[in-house]
Amino acid sequence: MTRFKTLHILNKPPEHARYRLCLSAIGPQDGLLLTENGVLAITQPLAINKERCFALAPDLEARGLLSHVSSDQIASFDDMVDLTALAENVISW
Amino acid sequence: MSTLIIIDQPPYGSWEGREALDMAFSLAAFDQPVSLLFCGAGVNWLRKGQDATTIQQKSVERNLAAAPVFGVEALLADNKACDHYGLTEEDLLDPVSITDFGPELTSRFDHVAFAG
Amino acid sequence: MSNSLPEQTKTPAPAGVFTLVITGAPYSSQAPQTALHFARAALAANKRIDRVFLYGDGVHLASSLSTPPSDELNLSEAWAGFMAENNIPGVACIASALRRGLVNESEMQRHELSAFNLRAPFEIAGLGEWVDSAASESRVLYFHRGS
Amino acid sequence: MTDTLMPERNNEGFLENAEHWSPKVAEIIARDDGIDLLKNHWEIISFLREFYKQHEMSPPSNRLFVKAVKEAFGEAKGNSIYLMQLFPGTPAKTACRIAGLPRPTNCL
Repeated sequence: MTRFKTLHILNKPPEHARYRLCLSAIGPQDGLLLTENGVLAITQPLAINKERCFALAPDLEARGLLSHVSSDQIASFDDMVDLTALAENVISW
Repeated sequence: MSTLIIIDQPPYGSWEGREALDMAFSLAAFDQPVSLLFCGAGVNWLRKGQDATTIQQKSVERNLAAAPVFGVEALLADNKACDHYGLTEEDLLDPVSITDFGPELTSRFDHVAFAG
Repeated sequence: MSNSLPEQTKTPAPAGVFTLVITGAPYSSQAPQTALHFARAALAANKRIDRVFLYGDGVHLASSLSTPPSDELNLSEAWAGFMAENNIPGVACIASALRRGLVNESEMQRHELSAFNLRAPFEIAGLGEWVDSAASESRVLYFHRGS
Repeated sequence: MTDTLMPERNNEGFLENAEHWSPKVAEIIARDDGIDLLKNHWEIISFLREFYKQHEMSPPSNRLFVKAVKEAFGEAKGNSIYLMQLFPGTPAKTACRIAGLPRPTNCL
């Protein structure tokens, strides 16, 4: 499981001011986990490497977006527990 | 353990910033190092000359002035947001320092949190 | 999920204890649901949850009076049940709660109010409980509203 | 001075309306706690009232009350033992009550 310096958990849609704030705080060793309406960002080009960006499966599924994402970017709640436990720090935006 | 509390909501329109201030004050009460960062529309907390009497609220300017007394270590304002809202150093409350928001700043803290 | 990053020099032990802070209200945000799914997964992974802290609008989750239609999930009930089953303390911040009309029996008496509405096992306490978690080894995770 | 002069107070003895405060009212409230107000008490009461005026809030906890007093008067007075002797019980709460300030939120 990936071990990030800071894991950013983002639950805001791309129009939200805090969405932009979050993206501007992501460092080179950080990871991004999209949850809730944050998963809508998956439909848009993201300025973060795909290897460091995940989206929560139930939220993708609810919004009809599961097929838009490659399988190694899809995170379950179990993955979310691992990601948050392993990261040095976590910021919830 | 050092904490950064971020206020990105403007004052008066919601209680979120006040509740963020309470978080900072509680950490300070227990001698935990804490700083406050204002960014986005939150920088409007920092403008001098507020008077909230007619909207029947307490002045966040006056509330915030208690932060150094209680031991909040630093009041920081994001450079870009200040520019965006036309705030220069002279417009800001005295103990505020302007800084650049980004991973270098947030990674200086063990714990970064919003109130809502 | 099989991604990996270049190895880092500092590799702290993974967090084993979580504190969940919920600031998004039920039915106006997804926060309490996301937090509950996370909490179940955390226990299943042998992690411990030392406490759930409700802050700001999140205190509405502790209402004993919320009554959604019978075909919708009752979030307060689901959370209360989960905490009781797993012996997880739940605390609503007193300042947030009193402002928003959530009181227990002793606050009802203290403020001479006509009723109380705090759902067991939630309790009312100060931000000191949150400071306590933040200053401990516990990993504090926040669940905010999404809009 | 009789009790009829006493403005309305809540069940914990705090004034319902802060504008009804006067030094005489403070003396009556203090007497309920068995306190005779002396110079040292008045120093803290004036400080608290000034703090409230300046910040539109009382220190939101006992610890922060002690910190604020320490900032203003130094270690000798800014410690919980000194303040406890002047204002028994929870010093911040007792002092706010006598100073005619709102009941603290118990936030911490």
